[in-house]
Parts: sequence; C-alpha cells; structure tokens
Amino acid sequence: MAELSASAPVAHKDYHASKMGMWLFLFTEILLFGGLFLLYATYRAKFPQAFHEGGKTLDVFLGGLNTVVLITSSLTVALSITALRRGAVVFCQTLLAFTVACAGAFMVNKVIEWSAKFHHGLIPGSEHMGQLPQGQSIFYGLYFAMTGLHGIHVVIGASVLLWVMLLIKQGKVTGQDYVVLENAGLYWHIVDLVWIYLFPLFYLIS
Amino acid sequence: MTQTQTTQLEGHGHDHEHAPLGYRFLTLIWVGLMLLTVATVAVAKVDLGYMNVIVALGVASLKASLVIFFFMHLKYENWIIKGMVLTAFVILAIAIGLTFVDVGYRY
Amino acid sequence: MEPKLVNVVQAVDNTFMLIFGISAVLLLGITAAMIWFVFRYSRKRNPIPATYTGNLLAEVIWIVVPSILVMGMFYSGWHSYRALRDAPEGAMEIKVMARMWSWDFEYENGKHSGTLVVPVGKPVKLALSSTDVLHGFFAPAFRLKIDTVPGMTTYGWFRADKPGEFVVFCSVYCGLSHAKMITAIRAVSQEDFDRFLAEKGTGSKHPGKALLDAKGCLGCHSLDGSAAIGPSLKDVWGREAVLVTADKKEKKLKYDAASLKMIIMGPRQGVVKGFEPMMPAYADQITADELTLMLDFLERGDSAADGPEAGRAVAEAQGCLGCHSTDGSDIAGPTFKGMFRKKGSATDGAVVDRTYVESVLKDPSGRIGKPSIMPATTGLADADLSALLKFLESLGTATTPKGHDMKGHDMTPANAHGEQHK
Amino acid sequence: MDHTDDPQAKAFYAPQGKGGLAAWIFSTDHKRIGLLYLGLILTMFATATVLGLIIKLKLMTPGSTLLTAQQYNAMFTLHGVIMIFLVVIPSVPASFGNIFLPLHIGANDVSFPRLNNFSWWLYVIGAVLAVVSIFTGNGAPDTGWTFYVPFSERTTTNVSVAVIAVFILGFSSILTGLNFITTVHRLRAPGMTWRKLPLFVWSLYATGWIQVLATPILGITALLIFAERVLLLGLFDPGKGGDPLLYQHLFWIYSHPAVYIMILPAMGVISEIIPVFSRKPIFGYNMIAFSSLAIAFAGSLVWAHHMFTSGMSDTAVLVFSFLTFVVAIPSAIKVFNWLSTMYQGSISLDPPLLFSLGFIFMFSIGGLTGLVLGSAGTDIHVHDTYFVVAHFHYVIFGGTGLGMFAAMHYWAPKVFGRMYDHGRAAWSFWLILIGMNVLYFPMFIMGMQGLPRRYYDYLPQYAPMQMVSTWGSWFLAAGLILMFYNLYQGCRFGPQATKNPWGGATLEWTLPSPLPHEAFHHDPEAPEPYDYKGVNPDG
Ligand code: HEA
Ligand code: HEA
Ligand code: HEC
Ligand code: CUA
Ligand SMILES: [Cu+2]
Repeated sequence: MAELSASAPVAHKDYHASKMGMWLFLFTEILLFGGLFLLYATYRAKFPQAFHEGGKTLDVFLGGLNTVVLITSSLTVALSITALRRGAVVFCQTLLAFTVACAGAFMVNKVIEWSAKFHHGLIPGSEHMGQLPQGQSIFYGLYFAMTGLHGIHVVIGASVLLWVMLLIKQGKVTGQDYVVLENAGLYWHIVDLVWIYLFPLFYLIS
Repeated sequence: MTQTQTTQLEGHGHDHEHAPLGYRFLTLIWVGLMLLTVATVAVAKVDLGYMNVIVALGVASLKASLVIFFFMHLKYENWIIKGMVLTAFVILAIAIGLTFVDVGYRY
Repeated sequence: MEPKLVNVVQAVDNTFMLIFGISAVLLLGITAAMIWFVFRYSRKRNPIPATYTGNLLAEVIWIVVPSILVMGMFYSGWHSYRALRDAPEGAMEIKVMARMWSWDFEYENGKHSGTLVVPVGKPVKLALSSTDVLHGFFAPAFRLKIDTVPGMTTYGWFRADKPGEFVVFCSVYCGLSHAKMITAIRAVSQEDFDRFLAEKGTGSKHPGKALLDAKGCLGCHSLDGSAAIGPSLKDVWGREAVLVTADKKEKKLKYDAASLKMIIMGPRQGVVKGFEPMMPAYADQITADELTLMLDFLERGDSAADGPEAGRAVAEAQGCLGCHSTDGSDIAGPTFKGMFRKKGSATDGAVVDRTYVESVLKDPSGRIGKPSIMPATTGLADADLSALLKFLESLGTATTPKGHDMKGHDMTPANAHGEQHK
Repeated sequence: MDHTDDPQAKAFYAPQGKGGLAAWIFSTDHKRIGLLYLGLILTMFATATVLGLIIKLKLMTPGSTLLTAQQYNAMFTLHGVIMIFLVVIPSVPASFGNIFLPLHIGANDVSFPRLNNFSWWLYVIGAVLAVVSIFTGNGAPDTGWTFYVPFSERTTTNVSVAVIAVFILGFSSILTGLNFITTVHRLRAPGMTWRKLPLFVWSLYATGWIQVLATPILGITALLIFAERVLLLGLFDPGKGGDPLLYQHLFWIYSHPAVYIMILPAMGVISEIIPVFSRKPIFGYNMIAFSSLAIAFAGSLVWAHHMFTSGMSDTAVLVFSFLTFVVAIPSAIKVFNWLSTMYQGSISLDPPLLFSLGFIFMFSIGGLTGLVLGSAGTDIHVHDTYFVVAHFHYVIFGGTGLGMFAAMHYWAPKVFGRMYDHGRAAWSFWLILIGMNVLYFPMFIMGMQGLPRRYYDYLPQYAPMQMVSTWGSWFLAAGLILMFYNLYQGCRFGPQATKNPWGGATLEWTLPSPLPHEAFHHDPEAPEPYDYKGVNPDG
C-alpha cells in the first residue's frame, strides 16, 4: 500500500496504472463471456443428452487444430514482449506478424466450420434449426453465439496487434516503453483463455 | 499467492523493471499447454460418465492457469492485481453458482 | 369436519404487520432524532462540537440489533411464503392458460371458462401456463400471485372462505392490453359449483349465455328447469308469471323483451310469486348491448349456436377480441369490422376468406409474411370456424348486423369484466 | 493567460486558448468532463421527468384519456430507460465523481483522461441511439425498462436499437468505473493512505467495482436480445426449449447491483456533507468505508429477489430472501452512523444539509419498504404492483435524486465560484419533499390494494388515490423548477463564493473557488478529511 501511494500524481506515463486498467478491462471481457457460460451451464444441466448429441456433430479435429493455433499464437505474443525488451525489434515484429497470421488461420478454420454447419441447414432462425429436438437447437444457438462472439474478439485482438506493430515501426513502442504491447498481449491471451474453455465445452463433451 | 521465490532462470521483482521471461521458459509453458491439449482430447475418448466434464474442465483450468500466470505475467504482479483477478473470478463463480440454486431445483 | 387449515391470508398479513410495525418505529425514531439533533445541537445552542470519532459498543449494537430484527422478518416472511406454496392434499386442480390478453380456465372435467368459478371453502390448486409471453395471475384478495411462463407450468393455491367475486389482474407486463387483462374469481356454494361444472359449458357458444354466467345470473338461476334461489331460466321466454307488487297485489305478466328488461334492469314492479326479493338491480352493471345478447339467448336458446353470435363467442373464448376490435378501432391487430372479403395484410394480397383465415390461424406470421404477435390457434373445431366466419361476415358491412343494436360497443372480455368491478 | 483578479476568468471552465465547443467536447480535463456529464444528465433528467409528469396526468383519471395504451406503454418504458441508464446510473459518479474524486485524493486528473473523454462520448452515442429508437422503426420500445423475454423478442417496436443503446451506455459506465478504481489505486498524493480517503472516494471506489464486474453482464444480456431479435438465435424461446427465466437471472445479475451503483455515490455525498455541517468528525469512519464495500459485494448476491413470483425454485426464494436481508444491514449501519455524527455536533442547517436530511428520511422509507419486498411472503402480494413503484421512487428519487441535489448545493460554489440564494433553496427543498411524499406515498397504499404497475387504465376504486398522487407531481414539479432556477441564477449571477464557505476539511476546499485549471502545483499534504479543528467556514 505504502509503496503504491509513493507514486506522485504527475501526468507522466504510469506503467502500473495502465496495466491495472487493462486487467480491469479484461475482467469485463471475462464477465461478458461469463454471461454466456452461465447460459451454457444451465442449459447443459437441462439438456445433457441433447448437448451430448450436439457435441458429436462438431469436428474435434478442426477444434483441436484451432486450439493449437491459438495457443501457439499466445506463445508468440508472449515471446514478442521478451524480444522487444531485449532489443530484438525485428524478431518482435516477426513474432507479431506470425501471431496475426495465426489469427487469420483461426478465422479461416472457423469459416470452414461454420459454413459446413450452414450447409447442413444449421442456420440460426432457419426452419431446420426450429425442427431440431428442443435442447439441440439451444446447443447450436449457444455454439453460434459463443464462438461468434469469440470470433469477433479474435478479429479485434488481431487488429490491435497490427496497430501495435505499426507503433513499433514508428518507434512509439520500444524496449523501454512497451506497455502498449504488453496490454495488447494481455488482450490476446484473454482471447486464448476463452477458447481454452470453449474447446472442451463444445467439442469434447460427446 | 505471495510466494516470491521462483525456480526459473530470470530474475523477478515487484516492479516493472524485472527482466523479461526467457524464450526457453515461455516455450516450455507452451509445450505444457500442448501436452494438456493432447491429454484432454485423449481423455474425452474414454467414457468416464459425468467425470468427463469434470476432467475436461479441470484440464482447461490448468491450461488457463498456465496462460494467466506465465503468459499473462500474473505470477509476477503485485498482490493487488492478483487479488483483483481472484475477485473477478469469484464473482463469476457466484453468479453461476447462485443461478443453480434456482435451476438446480427446477430441472 | 373442520380441518385445521392454515389461513394463508392471515399469515401473509401478519408478516406485513410485523415489518410495517418495526419500520414505523425505526422511521419515527430516526426522524425524531434528526429533528431533535438539528434543534438541540444547532450551532447557536451548541457552538463547540464534540470531537470523538466513534464508539465501538454503539456500532456493535446497531449491527447486532438490526440483524436480529431482519432475521425475524426473514423468518416470518418465509413462513408465510410456505403457506402460500404448500397446497393441501387433495386440492381441486384447475388449469390456467394465459394469453394476450385474456384468461382460460380448465376444470377437472374438461370444461372451460373465462372467469374462474370455485366452490367456497375448498382449496384450489392452479396449474398455470401461457401460450405466448409472460403474464401473471394476481388475486389480491388471496395474496396470491404467480407468473405464467410459456413452456413451463407454475403452481399456486388458494381457498375462498366466503362466497363473492374477487378480481384477478394480470400482473406481468404483457404488451398493449396488459391493463385490460382482468377477470374474476367467483366463489359459489358447492351445489352451484357442481351445477356449473355439469352444464355443458362448451356446448353453447352463445355469448348471451356466457354473459349470464359472467354477470353471476347463473349463480341463482338454473338453465335446466330446476328452481334455485331464483326461478329457472329454461324456456322463460313467453312464459306466464305472477308478480307480487309492493302493495301485495298480484299481477300477471308475460315474459318478453320489455318485461325481462324491467326485471333485470329495473325499476322492478314486484317479486315473482314464491321467491324472496333477493335479486340485485343491474341497471349500472349491464350495458344495453349486453342485455340484447342475453335476451337473444333467452329467446332463442342454443338454436343460434352456429350463427354469428356463436362466432362472437368463439372469438371471445379464443382471445381474438383481445387484439381485434369489432368497432373499427385497431387494438393490436386489424379490426374485424369490415375485414371479411377485404384484402388481408398478407404480403401476397390475398383476400380474407375461409381458407385465408384458416391459414392465418394456423401460422399467423408465416401466412401474413412478416413477424406478427398473433399467436397460432390450434384445435379449432370445424363448426367453430364456420361460426367464426359468419361472425366476421356479420361485421362485413359498415352497418350493424340486423336485429342487434351494437353501436360498435367494444365487447372484449376484459371490458365485460372490467364493468363488474365498479 | 489572463491577468485579471476576477477568479471567474481563471476558472477551469473559462475559455482559455482555443475556446469554443471543441475545447469542451474533446477536453480530457476531468472537471470539464464532469460538467459535460452534469449538463447532459440534467437534460436527460428534465426530459424523463416530463415523461413522468405526463404519465401521472394520464393516470389522474381512469379510462382512456390523453394517451392510447400503446403511447402509455412506450411512455413508461422511455421514462424508465432514460431515468435508469441515462440519469441515475451515471448521475453522481460521472459528474461530481469526475470532478472531485481526483481532487479528494490530491491528484490533478484521473488515470486515463482520454478514456474519460471517450466514455463521455459513449454516453452521448448511447443517448442519441436511445432517442433514435423512439423515432425510427415501428415506434418507441414498449417493453418496460426490464426488456423481459419473450415479449421483447416478439414486439414489433424498436427494441433492437434500444438494447444497443443500453449496451453502449453500459460500456460508458464500465470505463468510468475502471478509471476511478485505477485512479484511487495509483494517484493518491503522498501520505494519502486508504484510511485518510474521504468517504466519498470510498463509495466511488466500491461503485467502480460494481460497474466493472456487473455491467458486462448487462452488456451480454442486451446483445442477446439483439441477437434473438435479429439473428433469431432462440436461446430464450420456450418453443425451442429455451428458458425465459434465465433471461431474468441475467438481467438482474446486473440490475440489482446497479441499484447500488445508483445509491452508493449518493451515500458518499451524504457522508461528506453531514460531518461538515455538524463540524464533528464522521462517526465510525471505518464502518462506513467498510459498509460501502460490503454493500458492493453482498449486493451481487441477491438479484433473484426480483423473481420471487417468476416460477423459480422455492429453494432459490429461500436463499435470495435471506441474502436480501443481509444486504440491508450495511445500509442500516450508515444511517445510524450519520445520525451519531450529528449527535453533539454543532449543526448549521444550510441547504446541502437540508437535502441530506431529506435523503436520510426518504431513503429510510424506501429502504424499509425494501424489507417488505425482500420478505418472500409479502413480496408475493406486492410484487409488480405500485408498491414496488413507490419503493424504487423513494430510494431512487428520494435517495439518489436528493443525494445528487445535495451534492449540487454543496459543490456549486466550489465549481462555479458563486453562491445561490439559501432561502430559495430551502423553499425548493420543502416543496420537493412534500411533493415527493404526496406523489409517491399513495402508491404504497394502491400497491397494497393490489393495483398492478404498468397499467394504463385502472379500476375506478383507485381513482381518488391516483388523483392525490397526481397533485403531488405538480408540487414536485414546482419545487424542482424553483431549485433549478435558483441554482442557475446563483451560479450565473450570485455573489462571489469564498474558498471554503462551509468549512470542509477535504482537499477541494483548499483550492480557489471557482476551481482553477490546474488544481495542485505541488503534491498537497494529505489532510485528516474529517478533522475540523482549525478549518472554519470563511465569511
Ligand atoms: C437506488 C436504488 C435502490 C436501492 C438502494 C434499493 C434498496 C433495496 N431494495 Fe430495491 N429496487 C429498486 C431500487 C433500489 N432498491 C428498483 C429500481 C426496483 C424495481 C425494479 C423494477 O422491477 O423495475 C427495486 C425492487 C426491489 C425488490 C423487488 C420487488 C419486486 O419486484 O417484487 C426488492 C425485493 O427484495 C427490493 C429490495 C430492496 C432492499 C432490501 C434494499 C436495501 O438495500 C435497503 C436498505 C435500506 C434500509 C433498510 C433503510 C435504512 C436503514 C434503516 C432505516 C435502519 C434500520 C434498518 C433495519 C432494521 C434493517 N427492491
Ligand atoms: C431516476 C429515476 C426516476 C425518477 C426521478 C422518476 C420520477 C417520476 N416518475 Fe418514475 N419510474 C422510474 C424512474 C424514475 N421516475 C422507473 C425506473 C420506472 C419503471 C419503468 C418501468 O416500469 O419499466 C418508473 C415508473 C413510473 C411510473 C409507473 C408507470 C407504470 O407502472 O405504469 C410512474 C407512475 O406514476 C412514474 C411517475 C413518475 C413521476 C410522476 C416522477 C416525477 O418525480 C417527475 C417529477 C418531475 C417533474 C414533474 C418535472 C419538473 C422538473 C423539470 C422540468 C426540471 C427542469 C430541469 C432542468 C432545468 C434541468 N414513474
Ligand atoms: C395477441 C393478439 C392477437 C390475438 C389474440 C389474435 N389476433 Fe388475429 N391478428 C393479430 C395481429 C397483430 C394481426 C395482423 C398481423 C399483421 O398485420 O401484422 C392479426 C391478423 C388476423 C387476421 C388476418 C387479417 C388480415 O387483415 O390479414 C385474422 C383473420 C385474424 N387475425 C383472426 C384472429 C382470430 C380468429 C383470432 C382468435 C382465434 C385472433 N385473430 C387472435 C393479433 C391477434
Ligand atoms: Cu397479461 Cu399482463
Ligand atoms: Cu434488487
């Protein structure tokens, strides 16, 4: 406590404050998804069988692949911070570029998956969805809602990383002043974190 | 959460001047995450009844902790941030838990 | 014979009194203290303030005492809640279906009605649900309130300890006519209730009959020829009767529109021989239109069962009139007046005829081609549909249907009931 | 820079350098942002109170008068949505919190000034969207501020835009909370320990946590309604196995804690004002500070007390009723501590104190009737009746509203450097207090008699009470207009205010009135916030 209050109220960059602010923001993301996890939990309790059936129709391989992609991208972001702080700016940029590429791969994969579902008539609001046994249309509804919201976050996260890459290039984010990169990284990790739960909850429950 | 002595190579401290985590260390964490992913997919193929969910969520939480503590640096943050993270998760757990006081007795 | 039954209303009211009592004392105390302090410790009277910053004991006291108080309130509240929830064994079960914006009650023998008729003194357990959105069954007299949720059945129970009519509100906001979604619980004697149940309620579709029921006439008059509190209404039309006037003179009378109106609406010229002067005056409780319908039923009985009047009854029972007016005004849906044979709202410009109505009823949004709040109606018998169409047809022209002076009076069930609770 | 001696010319709100609108709406100065918020909030307040007035005018007599049912339904929905999301949730924190939180802890701004400006913009966008939803599509939303499914999914009115507005407003609120938490942690002046924080800061800190942790649930709830309507997901559609009650859970998981977002900052204001005008240290500082945190935490455990009749399990009724009573205790602590602060003080009944005492009275009525609602058996009878309407107008208007007015009277001289007329302020107070009680107390009685809420027409038996209640709204209107006139007149043309007109001991009173552009040139010495020895009202 004492150490904290030692910081003077001056306008210069407050590293701790930025980070605290970012964490607080991440909580809001966690709770935003939390609402959907709440729905997931309760509906799963209501329709265990339907969720089981629904889970069977999802492709574990694609889901697993995406898990690997995201975790790897998480690693490269973490590495990029180390690289930047050690002065390896080019390596840092490479790692970030790789991360964004991973995000792209993830989204391509997602599109393939979703279009396969659409192909089977599993389109929200469609007649086919309406005719599914009760719990199943809920399952797919949640699937679309949660992976969809997650997908949006992937896109946002990747954009933020691109923006940080630009800042690094402009020399605005450096090995001495890297909190922006760190915060962007934190955001990216949250995206990963959510997926770490989505994967087993949707793909591995059959 | 106050354990300050760690085993990895890099130094650490309470302020932001602590040295960055090493490439090797981070990669090791990644290897761990990969192994856990393989494990969870493998276990899912075995029918353990209701234990399946618990195992899957347990493994996921293990993975999540790795990400939070190392990739996200939480381990090296001061206790205030740690406390905040804990609060956020506790509130989420309460929200879900208390909802089950209703649905648990209805469905 | 007298089982010891919990008095739910009493239990709830006790909790009210407990909390209100404690609150009143606290509020008065707090207010008095504030005023006294402002006066006694004003800067004039007390220029030098005290300087202490707290007192542990005092704070402990006002943590502990309120805690005890609220736990008392909690316990009392929970206790009365239990009383509201625990229906006694063997309670009579009635199904309640809520829809925009009317109620449907189904009794154990399959009979339906729009007001809830129950025997006095018997516990009644309600199993409630809804066809469309959330509604709430709220009977203030019994402190009973429970939401009706589509796709789910909720429960509630009550017991009417004295005969009478008790208002039922819809408590959960449900759209346009939420405020009109009012009906009544009518508590009658066991005999009356049995008679009510036995009447082939669904047999007659005549709205006049429904009105006789709703206005409480059937509580005293039978329709099967048996004498009750009042004379039977079976075949009254044209019957000869003897009236005893106030000055004990006997007066012969033939029942027709005029004389029946006199009896129902007053001013009365006497009492039917052999009966007590018990019938209330209905002058301000029955409108002219309603009377016309009631008289029509008394005159022609169920013979009009497939005519437009029967159709109106169907529309009423199915809740159509909650959304469609008969007087040209739009409620939630287009008015029925002049709808028949006109172009419907469907995007393909179809004309409103039998097939069209049939298909709209089956799948309103689908047929009309855009999302609509109109609920699908299933299980409508063929005869009912025919009646419904006749009813629509009767509203087809701008002039009122012959024989009945309707003057565009809006006869939604809600209105009809609303009238009773003046 | 300008060298006149007129303090008004050096005030933070006086044009300086680039003047004009842009210097305001893109300002990152916490004081300007606070004023921007205050202006908009009061505008919204005026709009929504007029809607309230029209509602009462309609309800003056039974029958279909003045409004159609559809108009009425849209009217109370807008009244509720604007009041909740655009008025009382931002009210004290976004306006006075923004201005005084940094000053109270000896900082020159919040941690993230640009974010602060951004959150104001989000507020503007949300407000604009809310207005757009009225005039576009199939007309103004008619769901009530609770947006309950399935009705909100089926109604053809413009609900989709409204929920997006709510989503955006939620994020505005989150960013304010996030900013405050970080500011309190990071920008306290040297020596400003947690135990020296003014209680206003404590209450904002606790509020910040609710904003950060509860509001996202509102966000997802609003998004879900949008998705249900536009993408036809069907997650709450009973026909597909959906459970409408889960929507209610999600909604109240936010919206119950939200009522503490509304009340805690106002309680903070009261905790500032009472000791200043009693010239006696606040009684039981620790307990009041702690009770703010306790309310924030315990407040997140009780949401389902809005659902006792919803058909949820009896076990849930038991648990949530119990927890509701637990949450009442920290509020009780505060009330008793305020009273004890006055005991043996040296009280000067100036307008801010008058409004604060009004707060205590009205909040006590509202809170105590909250206990009737928390008790399961009695809530069944009064749920969704005017009893609830009365309860929340007492706590929101009588509580947060009066708290806000108290803050305006307390800080106006500091912000604008001028003093309003005290006599007129007292008059307006009494008009408001009487008006509120005549307006809202009959609602308790009508509720007990079973009048359901959201009824555009009612049975004639309620007519006399409704009539009285409508009269009350006119008294209230008169009082409000007098108050706003008096404040406006005072802040524009009143006599020059001194530095410390009330004798407050918190840091803002060491600064000139009106507030200058830069508050502290050096780190200030952290004062004992409630030690009035040596601090005297000047003049
Ligand atoms: C500022 C906002 C605010 C605040 C502070 C509160 C405070 C409280 N509220 Fe209220 N409430 C609302 C705003 C608020 N409420 C709104 C808007 C609704 C309706 C929403 C809708 O449906 O549209 C609502 C509805 C509502 C309900 C649901 C009713 C229903 O729909 O059936 C309930 C039920 O428990 C409830 C309870 C309480 C309780 C127990 C408190 C407690 O926190 C009160 C604590 C205060 C005191 C207890 C008084 C002060 C203390 C003393 C005088 C000392 C003595 C005390 C004791 C002995 C304990 N409230
Ligand atoms: C901050 C919250 C707040 C405030 C202050 C008010 C204020 C008022 N409300 Fe409020 N009300 C709500 C929040 C609030 N309300 C909510 C959340 C609901 C629930 C909605 C729902 O069911 O979904 C509700 C519902 C509600 C109903 C129930 C409707 C129904 O269920 O059918 C009624 C009925 O009388 C009502 C009336 C009033 C009145 C008469 C005022 C009066 O106090 C208004 C008095 C004010 C004036 C008469 C205006 C005069 C003043 C000025 C013009 C100011 C000038 C200003 C400046 C110069 C800046 N409100
Ligand atoms: C909840 C309100 C509601 C109820 C109850 C209701 N309707 Fe409707 N109805 C509507 C609405 C709204 C429309 C118009 C749809 C539109 O134009 O979007 C409609 C349209 C119709 C139409 C087609 C008219 C046209 O112009 O195309 C017919 C016929 C109809 N209703 C008959 C009935 C009948 C018969 C019943 C009772 C069994 C009934 N409705 C019950 C709301 C309702
Ligand atoms: Cu049905 Cu309100
Ligand atoms: Cu609440």
